[in-house]
Amino acid sequence: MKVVAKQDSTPASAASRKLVSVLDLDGRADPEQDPRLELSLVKRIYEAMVRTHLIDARLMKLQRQGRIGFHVGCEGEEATVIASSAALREQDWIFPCYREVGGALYRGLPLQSYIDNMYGNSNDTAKGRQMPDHVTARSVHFASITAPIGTQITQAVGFAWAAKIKKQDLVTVTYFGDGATSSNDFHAGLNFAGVFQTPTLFLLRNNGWAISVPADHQTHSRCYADKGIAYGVPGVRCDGTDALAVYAVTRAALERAANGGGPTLIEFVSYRTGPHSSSDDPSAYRDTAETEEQAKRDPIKRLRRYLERQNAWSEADQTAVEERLQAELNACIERAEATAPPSIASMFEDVFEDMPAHLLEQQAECVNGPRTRKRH
Amino acid sequence: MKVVAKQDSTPASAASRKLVSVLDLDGRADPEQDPRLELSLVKRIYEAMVRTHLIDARLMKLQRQGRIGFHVGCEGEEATVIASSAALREQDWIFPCYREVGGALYRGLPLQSYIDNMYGNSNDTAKGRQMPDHVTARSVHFASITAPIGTQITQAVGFAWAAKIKKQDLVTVTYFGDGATSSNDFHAGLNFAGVFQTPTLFLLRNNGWAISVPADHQTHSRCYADKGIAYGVPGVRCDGTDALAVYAVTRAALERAANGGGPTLIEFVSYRTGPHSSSDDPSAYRDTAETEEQAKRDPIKRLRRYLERQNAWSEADQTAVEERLQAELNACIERAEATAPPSIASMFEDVFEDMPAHLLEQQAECVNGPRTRKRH
Amino acid sequence: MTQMNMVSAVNDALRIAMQNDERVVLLGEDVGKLGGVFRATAGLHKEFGGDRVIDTPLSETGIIGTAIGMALNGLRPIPEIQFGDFIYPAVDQLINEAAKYRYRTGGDFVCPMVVRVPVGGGIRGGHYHSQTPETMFIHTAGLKVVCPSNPYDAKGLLLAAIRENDPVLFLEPKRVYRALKMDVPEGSYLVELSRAKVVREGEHVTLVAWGAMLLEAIAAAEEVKEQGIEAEVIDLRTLWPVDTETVVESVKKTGRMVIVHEAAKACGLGGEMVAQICEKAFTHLQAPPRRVTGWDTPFPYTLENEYLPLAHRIVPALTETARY
Amino acid sequence: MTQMNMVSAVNDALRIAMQNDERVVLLGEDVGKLGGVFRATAGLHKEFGGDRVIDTPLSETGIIGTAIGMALNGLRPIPEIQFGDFIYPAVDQLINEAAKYRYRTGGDFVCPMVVRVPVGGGIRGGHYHSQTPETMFIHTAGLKVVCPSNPYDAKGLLLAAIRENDPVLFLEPKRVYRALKMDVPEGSYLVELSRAKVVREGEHVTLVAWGAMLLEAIAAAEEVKEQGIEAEVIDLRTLWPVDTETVVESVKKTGRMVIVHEAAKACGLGGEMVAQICEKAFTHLQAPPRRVTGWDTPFPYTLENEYLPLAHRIVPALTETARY
Ligand SMILES: Cc1ncc(C[n+]2csc(CCOP(=O)(O)OP(=O)(O)O)c2C)c(N)n1
Ligand SMILES: Cc1ncc(C[n+]2csc(CCOP(=O)(O)OP(=O)(O)O)c2C)c(N)n1
Ligand SMILES: [Mg+2]
Ligand SMILES: [Mg+2]
Repeated sequence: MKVVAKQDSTPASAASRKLVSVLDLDGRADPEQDPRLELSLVKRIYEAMVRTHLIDARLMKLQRQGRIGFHVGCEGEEATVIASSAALREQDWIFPCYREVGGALYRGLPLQSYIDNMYGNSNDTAKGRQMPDHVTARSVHFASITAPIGTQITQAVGFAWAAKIKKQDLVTVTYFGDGATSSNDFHAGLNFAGVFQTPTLFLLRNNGWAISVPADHQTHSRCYADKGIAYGVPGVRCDGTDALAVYAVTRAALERAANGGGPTLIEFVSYRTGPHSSSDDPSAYRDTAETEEQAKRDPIKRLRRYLERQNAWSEADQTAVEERLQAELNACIERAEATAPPSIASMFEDVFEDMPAHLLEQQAECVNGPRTRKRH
Repeated sequence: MKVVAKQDSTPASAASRKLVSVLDLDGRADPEQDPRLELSLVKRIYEAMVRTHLIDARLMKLQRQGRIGFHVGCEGEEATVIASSAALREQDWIFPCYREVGGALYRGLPLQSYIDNMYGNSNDTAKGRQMPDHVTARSVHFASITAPIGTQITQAVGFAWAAKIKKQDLVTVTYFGDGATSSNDFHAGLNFAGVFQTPTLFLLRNNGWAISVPADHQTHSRCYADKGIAYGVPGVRCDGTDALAVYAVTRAALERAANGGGPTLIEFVSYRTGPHSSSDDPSAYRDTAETEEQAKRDPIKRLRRYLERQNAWSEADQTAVEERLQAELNACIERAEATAPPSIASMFEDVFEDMPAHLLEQQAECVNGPRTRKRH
Repeated sequence: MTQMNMVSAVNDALRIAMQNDERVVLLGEDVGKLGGVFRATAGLHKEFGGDRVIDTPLSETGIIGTAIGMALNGLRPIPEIQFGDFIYPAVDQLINEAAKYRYRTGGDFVCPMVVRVPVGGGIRGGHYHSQTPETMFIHTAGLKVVCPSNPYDAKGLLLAAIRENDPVLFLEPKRVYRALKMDVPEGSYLVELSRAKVVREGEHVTLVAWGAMLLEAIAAAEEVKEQGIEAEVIDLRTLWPVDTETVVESVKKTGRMVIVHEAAKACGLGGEMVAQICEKAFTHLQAPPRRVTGWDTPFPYTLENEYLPLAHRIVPALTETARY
Repeated sequence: MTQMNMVSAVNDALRIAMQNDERVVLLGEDVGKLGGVFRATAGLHKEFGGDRVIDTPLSETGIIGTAIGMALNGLRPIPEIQFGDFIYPAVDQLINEAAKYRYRTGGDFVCPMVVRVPVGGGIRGGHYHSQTPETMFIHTAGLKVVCPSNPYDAKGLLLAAIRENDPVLFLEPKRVYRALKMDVPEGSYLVELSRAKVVREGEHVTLVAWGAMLLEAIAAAEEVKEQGIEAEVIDLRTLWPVDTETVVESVKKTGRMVIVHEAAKACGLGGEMVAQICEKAFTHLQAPPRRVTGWDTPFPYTLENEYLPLAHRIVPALTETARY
């Protein structure tokens, strides 16, 4: 493994803030930086990136058709999401923001589970209580997605801290955006992680935008990785559209954390090529020229070119994968649409472990009361 | 003015984080660093430091005697508080923490006002609604002291930002402790100041402790001044027990801010030689050896030695000043103790500009209701 | 008169306030170039520039903390919190600072600002895009809380709130944002704060509501009319300081009260109003005053129309109360 | 049995819990070496070490956010918030996260933790060392709120709270901390949550209180006894989910209720209980249920004993209600 996170917290010189990268835009690997991953692993990562991309496209379409209520995807950030998840060990835990469901899928979350969540039906692990894309998946060590920006960051630190106290061999990684660096929990999370040297990776997806606010208006710091200095947490900047660099940098930081070396902040520099979510229209605030320029860094194309250069990928492979994925997706959607919504009684469950008197009363009142004519 | 705040936000090299200092422990000024202030100004600063020190001692005694409820002083930090306040222009505004009442007095707050606040009587500008030491003093551009740690920081930024929008020529300075750097408002305040380049000085009193938590357990950053890097706000470290250095560093940053150069974070390194407040007993958590060692940096003694070296101060001067101050203090205390508590009706005033119906009712109920036998 | 929905009424009020008073500045996440995720500030960045319509970093703490500082320095900031669900990082500044500034400084400093907050359900927002965090602010002495139910009131109340010399939380029900249009006068006019409005007269039962549930209350009132029950519907409009008098007068007439709110039941304004009615009109009560509210669960996604106290839930409360 | 005040009872409960359950960890500002500014954790750092009794940086956001993470990973964190007044920076984590974890994950994740919070007035703490921020947490579905009035209950309730599989806010009335000592059993025992206690029987009027005001309620009950009024005093002990049944049973007997709390009146638990009584015992009410509470102003320093609903204010409410 050639790419090593800076080990100390000395304020970095400008040089050390160079963007770590392996692949050029046409998928040529820099021999100095190439982590030389097994091709089977690279293929797995590549296929997962393609899968995420196809799912995003399809879900956005379903939203436009009014079949689901909302979608937030990771277009342009597939390498950041998938390759970093791929670098984790099974025992490690993810504390996600809302763009990393692809990571849960990579780790084995059944696609059906995710699609059920998009429909908020009775098979949804969140029991239809959260918006689409707010998945929860304990089985793959993937904590619950919420909307409030940043809150997962301190939780990831606490989880890792508990692991340290309990002498568990696990690392937590938490994802968040450039906007989230302004949140209270970013500040508290990095500070606590520094002081208590928790095994936590802070994976900052700098995708250029926080809805309409550009990343260079979010903060006046020279770069986001520099923010680690305030907490004595080493910072690394990495090309987030370069799957091999993402993998290598994450893996190095993970190993360091697992070996008692403490937390790392990694800034993955990429670009949100799509809208913020299905509710957003970026034409109101950014130039399409910028988006087009950035689209050239397409992480999927770059990794595909890398595989092609190794003669490890063909047009036929691509077609086969896409067809398989579409079929899988179709089946899941069909099943999710045929699944009933959660029962009305279930609305009162899981507030507490046992249902207290006032909720029993309210449940009875609701279940036995008249029904609305409004859809659900 | 020799001491200049770093103008850019490049991560500082270790060297640039050297502690800025002018005076050695015996009051000898480093000719390279000496800001060569007029002796009359130095004397004014010195006398204010002595005054603050005497007031602190007396208030602590009154608290022990049960004559006032609480006191929090600035023992060991007199230079940080007074010399920085002295560096401000009249139009500038202070957003204080709770140890900087000396700054308000320096700027002309009548001592009687302060002492009335200590008694929470009807002449208290805060109308007896806050604990002692929670002064408010618009007349000297000194915003209101509150207890919640850090909240004044974002407010100082907002005030300066408004000044910038309104094209007022003023700078805001906000004081806070090492503990407060962990607060949400520190993070938001520095970030907003960086992004909007507000004319704000962040005066961080690193006095070594946040109640029982040592400054090196509060954060893992190499030093507190480094925290500015996260926000692109230049950071300076300054010996906070060295009045001349404090003045020079503050003044330089102030001029920069006033000239559109943006905010500065200044870490004043000193030591809280007393207890956290009258409620605290430091023997539970720190060695007296450390305190004794640190007491050698006594900011008052150092500045006195400086003046003595210039033949600008004598034992007779000292006695005269102390006697004058004690007499002043006695008179204020006597008057404050003779002043009535706020009226019961006043408890319902100032919640809103006009008193709404429910408060009129509650006021009538309270005023016409039975009185407690408990003291107030 | 122009036909406006609530979003355009809010937008119009903001524009007028900014034209008439240069102390008014807007700040918040995405309020500038984008014009807000609900478009309430659309066009204002262009008209008034980035110094007065300010896109901030993603920090509600910073938005409210700096807005307080601006207010202390004589501006009239109108911060936007993008969704009510995201106001919690600002609660310390709102409750410990903005609410108490006048009081704790004996009037030396005041903190006039209008915090605009889109609230409530009905947009399929689930847990985190549907909350109505009014209770904690009503409970906090020193804050005013306003919640319009229609475009006309939204504009007039917002213009009035901006003239207040105290902090006001201005809650905008998202469910109403684009649900209806009505004639709204051009130019400035005020709807006085702390004045409820009897929007439908009736003699059998008093029905109190506000915001998005006002429309449901009216629908329910129309529905029970067929059963011969005439509900007097009161739109509170300002939640605090509340116009107790108007409600008490009505209950003295009807002897009965049903109160409706989206926020969870426990310690909501419903309980407060029941207690006030007991204190001020007990002998007039001919039936137990009744609450129809959001359930004491987090706000669900799929079942939101079962969670909300919509007309179908108000109707039985009305009939049972009227027939008690 | 040992004589203990509330501080030592809390300390004892924490020690027992830590001895019996190694998942229990304490964290907060100054809870370690110093043993807490109220000494509630005194000696525990020495006994259990810095890994289980943790001095944190000054961030309530961080304390609660990391405690949630610890709870998710199987620990039983007991964070301390130094004063109730400083809980607001943690409100986002408490309301949006801790309260909703079980619900939003369909039970996949739970978040057991006991947040210890010294609350209330009576120590000359003024604005910022006297608040009782219970209302917003009662209002939030998914949180339990407990407030003992004496050392025995404090220990038993705390031990019970630590066994809960849901987040509990454990409010400790500072005014009671060292105000009285009583016999407290050694070793472990539980006082069940959500069970109010009739601490004084009476037939004329039900008097509901908790925490520091319970003592004032009892004092007031003793005072009106001289006038022939027998008040039935109920200590709620758990504020949410509240034991409505015990209160309703009592009111069915007495036909009258006075409820007392330190927190401000508007939207406080007083209003909630009045509404519940109206819903469940309306026909039994012979007098308007009445609230005696902190005023709707910020908490003042000098006049704190005029702000608090002490016995002198409870007495007239009792006599007027009983004689109504
Ligand atoms: C506390 C909070 N404030 C505001 C929002 C509304 N909001 C949702 S996403 C978003 C921008 C996030 O930007 P960033 O952190 O860069 O993540 P990205 O969407 O770019 O991945 C905002 C403001 C929120 N969810 N939470
Ligand atoms: C938000 C908040 N949390 C906790 C406290 C209690 N508290 C008062 S002072 C203090 C320590 C402050 O330390 P520091 O910022 O270093 O200032 P210093 O007292 O050393 O000047 C604490 C924890 C508080 N006032 N506000
Ligand atoms: Mg982003
Ligand atoms: Mg300190």
